[in-house]
Amino acid sequence: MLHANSAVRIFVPLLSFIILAAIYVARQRSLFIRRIYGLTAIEEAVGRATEMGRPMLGVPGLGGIDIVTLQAVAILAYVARIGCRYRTPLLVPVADTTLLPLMQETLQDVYVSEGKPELFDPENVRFLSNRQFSFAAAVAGTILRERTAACFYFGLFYAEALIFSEVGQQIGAIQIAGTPSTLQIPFFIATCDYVIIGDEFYAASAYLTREPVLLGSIIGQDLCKLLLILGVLVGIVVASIWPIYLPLIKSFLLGAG
Amino acid sequence: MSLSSWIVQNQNTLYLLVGAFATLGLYSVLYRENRLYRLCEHIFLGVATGYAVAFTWNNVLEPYWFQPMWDKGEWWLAVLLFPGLLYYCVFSKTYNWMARLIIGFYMGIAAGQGFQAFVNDLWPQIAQSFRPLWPHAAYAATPTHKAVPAVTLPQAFANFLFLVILLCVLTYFFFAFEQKNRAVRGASQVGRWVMMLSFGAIFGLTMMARLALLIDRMYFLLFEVGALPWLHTPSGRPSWVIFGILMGLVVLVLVLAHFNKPDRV
Amino acid sequence: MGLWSGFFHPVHSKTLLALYIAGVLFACLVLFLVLQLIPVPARRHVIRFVTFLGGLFYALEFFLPVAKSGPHADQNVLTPYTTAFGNISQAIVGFTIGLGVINLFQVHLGRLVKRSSDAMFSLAFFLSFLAMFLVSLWHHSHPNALSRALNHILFDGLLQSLDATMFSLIAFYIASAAYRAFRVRSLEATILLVTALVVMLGQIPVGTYLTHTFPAPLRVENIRNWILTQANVAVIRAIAFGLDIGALAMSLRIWLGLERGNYFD
Amino acid sequence: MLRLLQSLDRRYLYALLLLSVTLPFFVPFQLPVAVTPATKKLYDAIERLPANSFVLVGVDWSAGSRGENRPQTEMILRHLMARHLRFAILAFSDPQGATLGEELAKEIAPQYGYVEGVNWVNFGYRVDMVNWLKAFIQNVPQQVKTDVRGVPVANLPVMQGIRTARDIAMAIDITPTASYQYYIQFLTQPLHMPLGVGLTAVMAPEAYNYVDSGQLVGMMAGLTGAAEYQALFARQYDPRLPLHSRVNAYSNANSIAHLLIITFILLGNVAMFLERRGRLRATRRG
Repeated sequence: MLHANSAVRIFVPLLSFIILAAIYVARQRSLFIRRIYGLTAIEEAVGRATEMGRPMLGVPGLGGIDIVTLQAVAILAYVARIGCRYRTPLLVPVADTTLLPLMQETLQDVYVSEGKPELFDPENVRFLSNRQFSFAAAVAGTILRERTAACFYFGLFYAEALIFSEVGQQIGAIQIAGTPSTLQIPFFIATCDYVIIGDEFYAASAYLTREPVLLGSIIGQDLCKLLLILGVLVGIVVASIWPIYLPLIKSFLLGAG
Repeated sequence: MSLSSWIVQNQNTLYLLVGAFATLGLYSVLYRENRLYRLCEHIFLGVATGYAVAFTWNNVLEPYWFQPMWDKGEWWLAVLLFPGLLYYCVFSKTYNWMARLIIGFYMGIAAGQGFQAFVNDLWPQIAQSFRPLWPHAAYAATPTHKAVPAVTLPQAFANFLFLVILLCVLTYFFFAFEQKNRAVRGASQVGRWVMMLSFGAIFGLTMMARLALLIDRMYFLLFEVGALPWLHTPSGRPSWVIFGILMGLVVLVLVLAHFNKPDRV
Repeated sequence: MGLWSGFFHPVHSKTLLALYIAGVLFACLVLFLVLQLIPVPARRHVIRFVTFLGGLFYALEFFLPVAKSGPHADQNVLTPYTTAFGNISQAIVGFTIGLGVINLFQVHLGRLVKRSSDAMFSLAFFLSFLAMFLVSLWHHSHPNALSRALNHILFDGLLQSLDATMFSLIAFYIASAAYRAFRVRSLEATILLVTALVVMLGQIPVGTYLTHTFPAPLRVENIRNWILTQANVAVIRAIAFGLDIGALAMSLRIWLGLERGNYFD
Repeated sequence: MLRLLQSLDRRYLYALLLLSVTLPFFVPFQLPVAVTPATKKLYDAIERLPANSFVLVGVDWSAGSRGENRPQTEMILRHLMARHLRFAILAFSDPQGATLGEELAKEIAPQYGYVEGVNWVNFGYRVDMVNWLKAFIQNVPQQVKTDVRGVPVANLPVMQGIRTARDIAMAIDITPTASYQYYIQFLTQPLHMPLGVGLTAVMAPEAYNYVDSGQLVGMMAGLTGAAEYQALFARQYDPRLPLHSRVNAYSNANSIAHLLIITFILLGNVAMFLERRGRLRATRRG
């Protein structure tokens, strides 16, 4: 679909309104969200690295500045914050040149806000390569040479995911991964200690920081999902009872703008 | 014979030797991190970066920027250098905030494109979920003149299963409440099980694609490199010499691994 | 880049062109210094505004109504500019390749200067970088027999081989990951294991041969297809629903400047 | 023994895997093959084509999926040549496709006495698939203009009687991507032309829907599909082919490697069970 049709013009603003309204409500009073298992393990992983006196590794995936990678940056910033408290450095290899300044800025902010700007070493954030497999080769090399004790993989991953997560597993690092690339989740499950699945990834920064805006957003997303389920059920009822109207609904949803 | 004509004449041999070196060098990491792997890794970084820079110039900056600006005289394109160089402000303490201007602009672009991506990904999936739960005959005449195919009993049953799986998995992904209710907890648990079913399937599915890559690499070594004239391989047959070298390396690695225990830190 | 040609006219004399470009660059410098005059507290709002502007173009282009017929069918006022906008933003991003190169050079020059134990590898990095970079540029602008041969050796022989080898390395890792992880430890792990095995058997001739006398629904390739086309689709769709909504929410927060936490405060 | 299996150095697994993918190249053997219906349908569709028909072969793969797609392409080309059908190679997804298809065709052509330009032609790599196909339907020689060698296709003997795409008897697309769906939408469905595909194992499940609905006349799925196709082909045309063919070597290597990994997974589990039981007994005695 190149342009919005009427269904899009009705439903996207409606969904957006729900999310924004939930954010507004969340600013007034505190809201609850459930436990996300992989994320509770971050502190444990940082603790392990600190005990062993080894650095940690955080890979923000292959994406550039996009929605998924920004979320990944937020999660890695949290990891760096915990690491900063324990004086355990986080190595961040990036695969996109525009992400390099963003990542450096973010980590510097973290160290400044924790009151330890002197601990921040810009060389910990490194551009390696924007080519998928040379990036993978270099990350694998980094893991093996630095013997990173904890590895965090958050962001967009493709086939290369298995290369570094398996290498990390082989040297016995504690590993936590989360990605919206559903096809890579099986490989993370086979190699990592904790994996967060699907949109737990988007819920992560809300869960970690407890920012009202982010919590509200999560509640809004839940309401949107309820609405989606309702829509699917309505469609199923129509398809079952009045099948001749099914093409009408489909063309309303999918017709050209 | 000059060097350049020698290179041109022997380019295929050089191509094969370089390829064989790259293959064995990277595979050496299967034993452990070592100097050969590190060399290959750095060469890989070097050629990949060199290629990326040349590619950016050849395919992006030259055709979209330099050529129109310098050859066609479109001088106003010089202004693009400004936002491009703003990124480099990140290296300065005073001007550092200006890098955020351009980074913010691109974040905005990503967010703006998000609407179209959202609709194009989600809408068809919603429409395809409208599946009848009981059988019916085919209809030719509908308000939009599109025929509706018949639905058989097994299809209807499959559709029912589809709905159940969809709802169970979605239940797992609700965050707003503790999953205390038994029905909710049960649905969410089933949701996790079917997710594992799906993930196992994806794992198995990917196996063939990855093995095919390995087989193809072996074909490269045994047949293409094996066809080098001084190996005296009969044409169309794999090279025993290369096979011998490979197996020799394998035995060497196994013996070394037995005595060195490379996994111990 | 037809975006501005309506307002400006190309200049064809090279001297004049150089002057014009210098003028543009000077104007950019002035703009840069003016931007620096923005008081610190206001900068955040400027960045937010720029972010909003970046998103506005694509959002409006998607949502504004389009002509139903005529020469501009399926277009609205902004559609004709998408190509130019895309090219411009690609060119701007093109300038950032230098950021990566500077970063790589900092690291490897540092190692060379310090003559650390890894200096040799940094040297290999620089040599391969230069070789690939120069050959690519040369081959693009003035191709001849030698440049073609060198490109063949470096690009097809080295870079492609390194790529293919690293990719095929996954075959080894997928095997060891499967061996280690697929154990009957819990119900979830068992489901993962069993479906992976069924799918693997269903995609090799021996597997299909084992069950080819069974009734159709029990043949291993049909079970594999059922898992992959029925259960798998439902699971992936349910996950996609949540992911898409999550991405929409994130887009909204960034676009409207609501995002909180690191970097955004 | 138990201890060994439980904590087996992964390098032994790697070594066995390497052995299992190289040995089949040296030691030809034949594993039993059961032909699945989808492959049989594709084979029969080509068998049904009238003599001297013209077939379009989309070679939309590159080095990344060569291991799976090349054997499939090889079998299709062999079958077309054995039946003395004319064919054209065409690539959309990747410029490499046209080159790889050409190399392959030239490798097998002598065995069947095929001559480029007379029996087959390479249309080369084309961009903008959708719009290209729209113009291609109307006038084939005018849209193609020249083949990869730069020879105008209108004068080639192989193109005799081919004016519009309606004169093409069948299309086949071999691809690791969704390019075959564009063939369905913009070429074969509008013209009611049969379309067969060779797909990587990853892409195959999705395509079964199209086989069911008849939009695809048949398909080969991954290496296994190629091996099944070869079994069918050998039965009819060349019984001696399979043993030494590359398709067979690839497929054998794939099967053995799969079986090796399956065996290892099972052994790992057996060892875990036995060890668990042993541990239980030990605690009871204690």
